[in-house]
Amino acid sequence: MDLRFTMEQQKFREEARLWLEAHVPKENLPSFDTAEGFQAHCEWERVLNDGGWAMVPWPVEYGGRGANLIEWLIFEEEYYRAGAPGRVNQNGIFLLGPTIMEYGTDAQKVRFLPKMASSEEVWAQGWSEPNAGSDMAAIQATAVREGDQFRINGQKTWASRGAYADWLFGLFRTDPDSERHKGLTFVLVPLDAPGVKVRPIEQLDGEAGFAEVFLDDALVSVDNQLGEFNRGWDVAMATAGFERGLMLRSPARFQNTARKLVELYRETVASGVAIRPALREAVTQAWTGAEAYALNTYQTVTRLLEGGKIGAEASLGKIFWSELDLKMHETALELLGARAELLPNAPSAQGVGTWLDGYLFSLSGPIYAGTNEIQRNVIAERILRLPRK
Amino acid sequence: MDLRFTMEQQKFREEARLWLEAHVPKENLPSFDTAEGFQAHCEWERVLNDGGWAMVPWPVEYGGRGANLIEWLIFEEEYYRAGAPGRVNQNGIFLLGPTIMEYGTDAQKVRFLPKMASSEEVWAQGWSEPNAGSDMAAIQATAVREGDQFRINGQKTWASRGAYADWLFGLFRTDPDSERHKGLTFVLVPLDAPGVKVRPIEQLDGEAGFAEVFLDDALVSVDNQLGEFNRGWDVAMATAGFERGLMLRSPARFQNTARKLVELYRETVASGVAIRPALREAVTQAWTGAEAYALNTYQTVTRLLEGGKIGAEASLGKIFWSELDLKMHETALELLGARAELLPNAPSAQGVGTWLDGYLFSLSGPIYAGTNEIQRNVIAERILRLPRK
Amino acid sequence: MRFAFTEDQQLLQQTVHEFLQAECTAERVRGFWATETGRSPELWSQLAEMGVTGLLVPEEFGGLGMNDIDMVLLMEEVGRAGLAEPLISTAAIAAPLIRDLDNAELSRAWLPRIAAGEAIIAVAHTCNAFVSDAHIADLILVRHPQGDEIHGLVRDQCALTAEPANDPARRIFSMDWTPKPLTRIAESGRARRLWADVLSRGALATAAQQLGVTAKLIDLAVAYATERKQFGSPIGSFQAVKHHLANVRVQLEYAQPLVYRAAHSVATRAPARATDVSMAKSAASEAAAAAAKVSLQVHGAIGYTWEQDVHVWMRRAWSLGLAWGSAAWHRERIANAVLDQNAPAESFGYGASIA
Amino acid sequence: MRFAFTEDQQLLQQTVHEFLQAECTAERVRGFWATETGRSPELWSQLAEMGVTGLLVPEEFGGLGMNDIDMVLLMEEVGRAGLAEPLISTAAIAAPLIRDLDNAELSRAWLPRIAAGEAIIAVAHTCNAFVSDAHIADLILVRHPQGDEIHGLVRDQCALTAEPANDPARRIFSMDWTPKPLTRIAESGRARRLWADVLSRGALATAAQQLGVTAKLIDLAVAYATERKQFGSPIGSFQAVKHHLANVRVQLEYAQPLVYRAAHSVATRAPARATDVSMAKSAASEAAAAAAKVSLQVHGAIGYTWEQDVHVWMRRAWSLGLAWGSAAWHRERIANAVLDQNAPAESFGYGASIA
Repeated sequence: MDLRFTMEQQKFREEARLWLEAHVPKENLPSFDTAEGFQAHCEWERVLNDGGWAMVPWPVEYGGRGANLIEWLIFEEEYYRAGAPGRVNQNGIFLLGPTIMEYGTDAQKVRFLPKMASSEEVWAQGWSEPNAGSDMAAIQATAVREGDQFRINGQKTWASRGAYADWLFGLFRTDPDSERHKGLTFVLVPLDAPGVKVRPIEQLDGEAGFAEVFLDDALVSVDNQLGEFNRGWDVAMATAGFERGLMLRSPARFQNTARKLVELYRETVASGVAIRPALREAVTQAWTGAEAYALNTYQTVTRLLEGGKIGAEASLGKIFWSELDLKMHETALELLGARAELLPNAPSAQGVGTWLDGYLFSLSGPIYAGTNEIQRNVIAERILRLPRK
Repeated sequence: MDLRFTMEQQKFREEARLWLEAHVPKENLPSFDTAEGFQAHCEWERVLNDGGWAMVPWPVEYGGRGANLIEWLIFEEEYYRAGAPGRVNQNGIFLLGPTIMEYGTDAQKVRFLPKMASSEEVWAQGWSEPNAGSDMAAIQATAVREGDQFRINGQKTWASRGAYADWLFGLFRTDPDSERHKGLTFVLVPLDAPGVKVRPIEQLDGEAGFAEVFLDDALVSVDNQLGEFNRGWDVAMATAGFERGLMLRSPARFQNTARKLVELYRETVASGVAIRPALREAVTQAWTGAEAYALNTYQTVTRLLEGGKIGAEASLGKIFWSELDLKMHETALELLGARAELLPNAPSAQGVGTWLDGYLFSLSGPIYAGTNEIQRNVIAERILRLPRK
Repeated sequence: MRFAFTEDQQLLQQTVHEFLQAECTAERVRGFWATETGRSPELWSQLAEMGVTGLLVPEEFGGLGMNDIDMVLLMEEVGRAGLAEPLISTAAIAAPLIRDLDNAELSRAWLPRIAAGEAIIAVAHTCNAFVSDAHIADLILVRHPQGDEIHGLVRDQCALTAEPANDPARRIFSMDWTPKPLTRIAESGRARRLWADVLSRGALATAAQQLGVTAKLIDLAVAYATERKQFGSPIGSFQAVKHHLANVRVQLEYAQPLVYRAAHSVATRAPARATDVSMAKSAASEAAAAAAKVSLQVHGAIGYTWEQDVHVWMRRAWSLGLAWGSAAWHRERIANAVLDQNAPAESFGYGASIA
Repeated sequence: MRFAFTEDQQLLQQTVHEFLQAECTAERVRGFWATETGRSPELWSQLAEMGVTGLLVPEEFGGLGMNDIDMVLLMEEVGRAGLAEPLISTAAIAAPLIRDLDNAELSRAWLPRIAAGEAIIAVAHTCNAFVSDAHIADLILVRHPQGDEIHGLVRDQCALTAEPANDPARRIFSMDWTPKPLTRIAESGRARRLWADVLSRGALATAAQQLGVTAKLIDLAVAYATERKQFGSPIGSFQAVKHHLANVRVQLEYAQPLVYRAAHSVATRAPARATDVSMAKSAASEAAAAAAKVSLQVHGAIGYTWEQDVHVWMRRAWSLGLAWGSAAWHRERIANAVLDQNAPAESFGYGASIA
C-alpha cells in the first residue's frame, strides 16, 4: 500500500492543472439543459477535445488520451478544482463509450467513439419507458427486424439530454413472445430518423434536459445493434454497471462539493450569523464522507488495474454517494438560512451559489440509476446473500 | 377544546400527590426481575392496594377506584413524579385485566380481578413460542378438551415475569386441523399446575424476569377459558391492542424520562464538561416528543370517553414511543460520556442513575409487543390503505 | 380537560375543505403562479364570504368573533389545498392584533374591511428575512427597528424590492422604510407584548398549514404508489415504500396535537404559549419536510415534472419551512425555555399542574 | 499510488483469522469473562508465537519489524473474534513508542519481552477516563499531568481502583500516581510528539477492531435472518430486514478505507495523520454502533439472552466506541482541523497534492 502519488502522476496532474487554468471558461456556462447552454457546453467539449483532454482514459485510437484509471481520477480532481463545466455528453462518454468498447464491433468503435469523444454527436439515454422505470425488464418498445433494418415502435421517457441530443441508446423487445429480461436487443437510434419524435419534459427547475421520445415505425439500420440479437439485457447490465459504478461518479465531484460546503460554513461563521450547532457536525461528516468515497474509489481502481472487476459493490457506492450528495446540499441550504429559497436573480441572492439547483438535482440521486431501494435489495441478496423472496 | 384541568381533576391530583409522597419507598427497590426485588415489589403493590390506588381506573367492585381515564393519566403523572416503583403485575393489571372485563364471565371477573388488583396473584405473558414471535398466528402449543379440563402441551417462551409469577395467559391451538389465526383458544394457566415447568432465561442485564414455560400434559380447568372456544385470536387481538396502546405506555413514563434527561443536561453543563452541540438539540427533541406523546394520549382518551375506539392507530403510538424512548436513552448515555459504560457499583458511577439499564430496556422497545416493522405494515395497510402484497 | 374540537368547528372545517377542494385545484394553483400578483381576488372574496378572513374579527365589526382554536383547522385546509393567499398575515395575525390594540379608530378602519375581504395586510417580522405579499397589501405592519413600537404603513410609505423564490406561490420582498410618528400604532410594553403574539400567531398558522401540506403529500404518494406498478406489483405493496410512508404518517400523528395545543395556548394566553408554538412549528416543519422528500422518492422521476402535482406541495413544504422561523430556530427557542429556563416552558403535565 | 494490501499482509491476516476463529470462540470469550483477570495467558503466548505481539518490534529485538499498515488487518481480526486481550496498548502502541524513544536501555528491557509475549503494557491517556488492563500490566505508560513528560510505572508505583463496566471483557481502572524523576522515560518536545502518536495508534487500532466487530455483527444477523422464519418465510427475505442490513453494510464499506488510509498516514508519518485517524475512528464507531443496534433488532428478543452470541459483539461495539475517543470527540477533532484550520487537514486529494 502506498497512497502517495508517483512523480509521473504528479507531473500528469501539473500538466492537467496548467492546461485547465488556461482554458476553462471564466464565467459559468448556462445549464446544458437549455438550448443556449447546450451549445455552449458542446463548444467547451470541442476545446477539451482539441487539447486532448476530452477522453482521458480512452485509447488514443478512439480519440482518447490513453491514460490509466489513476490518472483519470487525478484529471477529474483537477477538472473539478478548476471549476470546469459539466460534461454535456456524459451519457456517451461515461456510459455508452465503455459499453461500445466492450461489446461493439470494430466498425462500430470507429464509427461512434471518435465523434463521441469530440461531442460532435451527443447521446441521450433511453432506459425508461412509461411502464418501465427502475424495473427495466418491463420494457415494451419493440424492434422488428426487416431485412437490414429494425422497425421500431414504442415510447421512451426520461431520456436525459434527450431534448437536444443526436442519438439515443436503449433496449427494445425484439422477440415479441419474450418476457422480462429475455428477447431484448440493445439498439442505437439516430434521433433524426424518420418516425422519431422528441418531446421535451419540463422539470421542477423549469429546464428541459429530459425528453420523451416517441418511435412510430422508425427505421434504423441493423448495423446499429450493439451486442447480440435478443441478448441486449447483458449489454445493458454492463452499461448500468458503469452508471452506478466508477465511471459516472468521479469522487472529485463530491470532494469539490464538500470543499464548497466547508467554505460556506467558514463564510457563514465569519459573517457572524448564528449557526445551528449540529451543522458543524454535518459539515464535518460531509467532509469525512467525501474522503471515504474518494478512498474507496482509489481502492476499487487499484483492484481494477490489477485485473479485478466491479460487481454488486457498485450498489454500495450508489447508496453512499447519493445520500452524501443529498445531505451536503441539505446542510448548505440550512447554512444559507433565509437566502436558501431565493432564485439566483433575486437581489438578495448574493452568495447563494448553485446550492438550490444542486439540491434539486441531488434529490434525484436516490431515484435515478436504479432507486436506492433496489440497490439495497441487490446488496442484501448478492453481497450479504440473504434469501430472495 | 379545553386543555385545562377542572377543579375536581386538580383535587384528585393533589390527593394522589399527598398519598404518594407519604407512602412511596424512599429507596429504590431492587429490580423486580430478581427474586428479592419481586418480593419487594409485591409488598409495594399491597401498600398501593391498601391505599386504594392499585387499580385507579378499574370499577370499585373489582378492587379499583372507579376513576375515569383522565384521572388515570393524572394519577400516572403523579406516580412517576413521585418516583414510585415499577408495576410488577403490569401484565395483569394493564393487559389481562381489561381483557377479562371485556370477555370474561361474571365468575371469572370475581375470581381473577380482585386478586390481580392486590397483586396476590401476579401474571406472566405467554404470547411467544420458539417459532412464534412477532408472528403470533404460528402458535403450536395445543390444548385438548377432555371433559371439564384442557390437556395442554407445548412451550411458551419470553414469558415476561414468568420466573416468579403465579399465572400465565396465552393462546393454545384447540383445533388440531386449524391453521394460523383459526382454532386457537385463550386460556389462563396456573403455573403451579402439574405438568408445568418454568425455566428462567438469563438476559443481557444478568437478570431473569423472562422465562420459558414447558407444558407437558398440564391439566387446566375449562373454567379458565377466556372468551369463546376456538375464537381466542379475537380475544388476544384485544389484549395486544391494550399492550400496544394506551394501557401499557402511560405518557408520564416518557415525560418523566424527558425530565430526567433535561436535568442530566443541566448538570452536565453545570459541571463544565464540554457537550457535543448536537446533544442540546437532541434533548430538546426528546422533550418535544414526550409532550407530543402526552398530548396525543389526552386526545385519544377524550375520544374514548366520548365513545370512540382505538384501532390501528395504536401502531402509530408504538413506533413513536419506542423510538422516543430509545433516543432519549442514547442521548443520556452520550451526555454521561465515559461514565456511561459503568455498572452502578463502580466507584466512579455517581450520577449515572439507571440510564444504562434503561437503555438496555429501551433497545427492546422496537422489538416487543410486535416489532416496529410489523407496526409499519399495519399503518401502511390499515391506515394509509396501501395494497397488501 | 377535553382535547377535541367541537362539532361546529368540524363543520366549518368541512365546509372550507369542500370549497377549497372544488375551487382551489392544483391546476388553478399553477394558474396563479403565472399571474403578476400570484393571487386570486376571486378566491379571496369567496373566503371572506365564508367568514374565513374575518374569523377572528369581533362580531361588532362584521366578523365571526371566533378564536385561534377555530382558526387552526381552517389553516390546515388551506395547506392541504396549497392555497398561498395572505390569510396568515391578514386573518390569523393582523385581525387579532388590531382587535387587541383596542383602538376604536383603527378597529373601525380595518376590521370591517378585513371581514369583508376588502383589505389585505402584510406583516414584516424579523424572524422572516423578507415580507410576504407586501405588493398587494393595503397595510403593512412592522416593528420599529430600535424600539417597542408597532407601525402601520401603506405602500407608498415604504420601498419594496421583489425577491424571486423557488416556490412560485411565494411573493416576498425586501423592504426599506423610515419610522415616523404618523405611522405609529402602538408603543412600549403593550407593543412588545402584542408583537410577541404576532410571532406566535404567524408560526402557529404556518404550522397548521404544514399539517395540511403533509397530509396532502402523503395522500399523493399513496395514490401514486397504489396505481404505479413495478416488477408486476403496485410499488405501494413493497415494504420499503410502506415503511417510509408509515414513518411520515407517524410524524404527522404527533405533530398534530402539538399544533392544536399551541392554538389552545395562544387562544387562552397560556404563559408558555411561545414555547408551545415553537414545538408546534418545529414538529410540523419536520413532518412536512420529511413528507416532501418521501413523496418525491415514491413518485420517482415523474415527481420532477411540471404536470405532476407533487411538486406544488413540495414547494409549499419548503417555503413554509422557512416562514415564521425554521425548525432549527424554533428548537433553539424551546431549548432556551426548557433547558436554560429563560422562558416559561410548561403549560401541561405535572410540572405545570400544581403551582 | 496503490491502495491495496500485499499478498504477504493478506496471508498473515488469514493465518491470524484461522487461529482466532478456531481458538477464540464466543464460548471461550464468555469463559474469560468469569475469570478474575478476564484474560488468557495461553492465548497471549500463542499470539506472541505467531508474531502478533511483536509485529512492530524491530527484528533486532526479536520482533517482525513491520509497521502500522501490517497491524491494521490483524486488529480487524481481533475485533471479529471479540478478543479483548491488551494488544492495542502493548503491541500497537507501546512497542512502537518504545522503539521510537530510541533509548537502548529501555528497548533492551522491554521490546524482547513484548515480542516474546512476556510483558503486558497498559497506557493511560486522557482521552480515556479509565486505564484498561492496568491490573495485569508489567508497565503502565502515562503522561505527566502538568508537563511534556512520559512516565513508565510498575504496578506498585500507582494505586488502581477497579471500575466494573457493562462489557465484562472490559477491565478498566481509575489510577492515582505521583510523578517522580525515576519513572520519567521521555520529556519535552519529543515526549509531546510521541504522545500524540500514542493517541493516533490507540484510536487507529480500536477503529480497526471496530471494523471486525461490525462485520461479525452483520454476519450473525445474516445467519439468524436466513434461518429464522416468520409468516412462513425467513425473516431475511423481508425488505425491511434487508434494507437495514444493507445500510450497515454500506457504512462498513466506507469506514474501511478510512481506517486503512489512517494506518498508512500513521506509518508514513503524514502531516495530517491525527485528522485521518479521527475520520477512521468516528466512521468505524458509527458503523459498529449501527451494526449492534440493527443486529439486535434482527435477532429480536432472543438477542437478549445470555446464550446468544450477538450480545458478546454488541458489548464490544459499545465499549470500543468509548475507548480512545468517542465518535463525537473525534468529529470535533476533524472539525478543528478542517473547519477551523487549526491542524493539518488533508493528506489526500487535490488540496494536498501540489503544495
